Amino acid sequence: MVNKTLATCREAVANVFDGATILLGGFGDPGLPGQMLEALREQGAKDLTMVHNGSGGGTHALGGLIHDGRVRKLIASFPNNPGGTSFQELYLKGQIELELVPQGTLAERIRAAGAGLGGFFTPTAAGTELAKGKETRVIDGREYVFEKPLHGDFAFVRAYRGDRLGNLSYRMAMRNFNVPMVTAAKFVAAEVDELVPVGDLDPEDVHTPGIFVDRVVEVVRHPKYLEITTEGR
Amino acid sequence: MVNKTLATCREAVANVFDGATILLGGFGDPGLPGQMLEALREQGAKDLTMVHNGSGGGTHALGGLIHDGRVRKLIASFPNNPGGTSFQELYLKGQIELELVPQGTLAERIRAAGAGLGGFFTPTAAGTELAKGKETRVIDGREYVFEKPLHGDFAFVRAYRGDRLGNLSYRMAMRNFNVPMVTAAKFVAAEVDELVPVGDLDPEDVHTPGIFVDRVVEVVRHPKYLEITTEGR
Amino acid sequence: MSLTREGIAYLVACDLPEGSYVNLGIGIPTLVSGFVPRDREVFFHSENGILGMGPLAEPGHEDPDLINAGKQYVTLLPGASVFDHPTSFSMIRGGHINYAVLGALEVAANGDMANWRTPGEKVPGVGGAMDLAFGVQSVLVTMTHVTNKGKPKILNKCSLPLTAPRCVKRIYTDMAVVDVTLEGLILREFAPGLDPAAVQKHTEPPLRIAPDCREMDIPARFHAAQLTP
Amino acid sequence: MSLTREGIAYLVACDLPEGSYVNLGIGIPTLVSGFVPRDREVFFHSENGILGMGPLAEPGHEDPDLINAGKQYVTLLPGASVFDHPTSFSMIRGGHINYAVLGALEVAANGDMANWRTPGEKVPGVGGAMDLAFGVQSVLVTMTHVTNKGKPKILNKCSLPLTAPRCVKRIYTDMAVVDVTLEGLILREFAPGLDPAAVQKHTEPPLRIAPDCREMDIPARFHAAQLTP
Repeated sequence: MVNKTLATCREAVANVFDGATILLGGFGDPGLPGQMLEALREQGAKDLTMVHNGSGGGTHALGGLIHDGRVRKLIASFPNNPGGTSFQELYLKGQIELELVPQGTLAERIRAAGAGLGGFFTPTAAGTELAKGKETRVIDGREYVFEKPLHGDFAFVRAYRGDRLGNLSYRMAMRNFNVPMVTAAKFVAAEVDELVPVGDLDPEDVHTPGIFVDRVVEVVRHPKYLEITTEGR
Repeated sequence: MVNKTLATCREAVANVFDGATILLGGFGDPGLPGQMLEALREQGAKDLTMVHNGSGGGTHALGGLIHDGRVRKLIASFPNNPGGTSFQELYLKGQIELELVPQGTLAERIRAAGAGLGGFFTPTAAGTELAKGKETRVIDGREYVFEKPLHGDFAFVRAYRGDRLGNLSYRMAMRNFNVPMVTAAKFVAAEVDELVPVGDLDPEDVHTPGIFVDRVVEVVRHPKYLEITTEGR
Repeated sequence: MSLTREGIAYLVACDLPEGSYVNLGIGIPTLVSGFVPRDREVFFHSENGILGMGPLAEPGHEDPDLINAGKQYVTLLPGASVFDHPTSFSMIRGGHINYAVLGALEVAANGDMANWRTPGEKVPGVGGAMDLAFGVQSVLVTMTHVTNKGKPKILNKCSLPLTAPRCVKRIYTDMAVVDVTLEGLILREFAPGLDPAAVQKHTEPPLRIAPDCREMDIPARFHAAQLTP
Repeated sequence: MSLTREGIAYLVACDLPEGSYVNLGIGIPTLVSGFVPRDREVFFHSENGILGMGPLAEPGHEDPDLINAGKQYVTLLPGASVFDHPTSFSMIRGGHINYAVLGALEVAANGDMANWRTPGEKVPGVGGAMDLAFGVQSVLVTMTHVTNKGKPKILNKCSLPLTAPRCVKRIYTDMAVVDVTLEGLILREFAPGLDPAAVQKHTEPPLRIAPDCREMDIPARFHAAQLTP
């Protein structure tokens, strides 16, 4: 019998290696795998490249990983979010690298990785500072920038419900980057509020089919692990 | 009050013009807007370019349009489906044009159009007959083919439920090409089994948000309008 | 005379047609939704996957899984939908959203806009600003007409890094409503008590006066004694 | 001796590991799902947006909205999910599907496969064949070992237009199981009553004999008296 469940987030992050690229789900609190992050912080892997919309909050969750000096590089669209003090301090000291990507391009690059595409042309950023050094092309009279897929070694996300086959469903605004991220990494683990028996999720309500997910952990939400809500856009 | 509903498919297809490109939803019967097609057949526009996975069945629905000589060109992945006699007869006489596109590439080109992308690189078909004359590029050691977005002037689809804001939900295997097609055309109309009051569709169960849809028509399913089930892959 | 921040938002809200799909940026734009007439259906989009967003959640009634792109707890209106980031940015980049209402630091006469890098800001961040500016059908800018040092923000050429070239359709400020056209800037409305010359004084590029240019028709509660920095 | 079509499907089914995600083409491949041991969880994918597909629907119990890529009415197993074409082909192209079991007209020694254009076929059609051949982790081919004129289908070089170059991992025929490797074709199993020399006789490229090459262990009900054309 296939069983993708694990008892603890510690087990889910056990194989993260130094230098790994991690796709970190969530936009603000919804979808952010706070307990995976705390487990990762204990686990100890370093020189990480983290892919996330912002830079996390304070000194917990992603902010904590950065604060501990475990992150070599952040790939993000909005690392200057108000709560992101850990990143911002290290960045100003030149101790962490930043790849700044427009939010829609970031989502699309991750999707392209999961979809097996070699890259795409987007109009976003053409002619701006963020397109510097990038290939551009005029297609049907409009200028586009070439963007490559963004793969992860690992993806960690949070969903609302999950089953032992890895099927996930999300509540409200939890889908955000999680839906593409789980398609784009070699190893994918999700923390969920509720583990349900196979068959409880209606086939039409599965937002992430189990094929994309390697491990599922049921966790109890704890406010401590959540990003602060003032993170900003 | 916004009201995207129409009483008849006839009204929904009224503005189709000669030479228009039409994205036609459905894969086999599920999602195929059979009554829109019959209304289009009565409406009379000609020199149409139809985008659909197959070539339809017999002499009704898409097969009927083709049979009537109204279709100048078909963009499809599997026009040789067993029931597609109307297309096949005209094709062998050189009276209809065919652009053959691998099924995944067809879906992705339509999605790219809806997502505002200028094109993408796919590995599919690289080094085969279907990549002849196309730009190719080696990316990270693998060969890819450049594909451009595929826009429609019109998209016609079928969904299960819809509301006056254009929100749609699909049953089972109805989503297929419909989800990307409604994003990729200037005018989009859906026939639905059931028109429901706004608020009846759970926000998490809306598979096509209303922003993508211009018109919704409630129709009674009639087997006559359905493609035959032996159409083949 | 000039307008309050609410006054600028009110002007925008009056212009949003029924049935339009609108993304609101942070700052003045977030105020817009509060001024849409109750009998007019306008659909608000949030980058993080919401269409049909309602007002902010009442304290004590927040749904922890439901925030907007500004990380505020929000509500959904009947007919709303939720979706993932690729879908959300398809709506933006694919030109499905009718209006993006965005704050700006500078707008040029040709519609160039700068709003993502503040002068002196050492940690950059772009969020969805560029996707919106490049993708949405019409970009409406809301801002104070001049900087807090009294310098014009509507310029011949932007000095800050661009968010997108030639993207702005209309500018709403505390002094004026200005259209960006292929023939240059066109003054459509000026704040109560001002006149076109007064607006021009605070605007670097030349303004053409629309044939139907007029004083704003705006309730007195939105009037401000002086420029709101 | 050789195998029935069911016998070929049986061999494939025995090789599919628990937890694998599998797309079945038309023809012999559709028979595979019926032979997966009941206690082994294997997930069947259909291009038109199904994962976790069950058996064909019983007559009278068809759901008109639920067909497979071959346009047959199917059922869903517990844990199934439905989705759109872009997602479905992301599973394929993105390498998430572990196995595609496909019929073929020709396979070359280097793994080139031809299965989309039949000789003499005047109306072309490709469907999802290329996406599967290019995208899925392992392509398993099922076919009769020779054409109905007795000519080999495993060739030095394909004569028909390719579906994809160098994509085939393993070939299951009514005579043999052959692996495609960087070192060439390796014979792993031969049908009951045959020997490696007999298989080689019907195979154009040279076969290397696997050290553990053996006669197939397959129930007698799958034996056929002669080659099934």
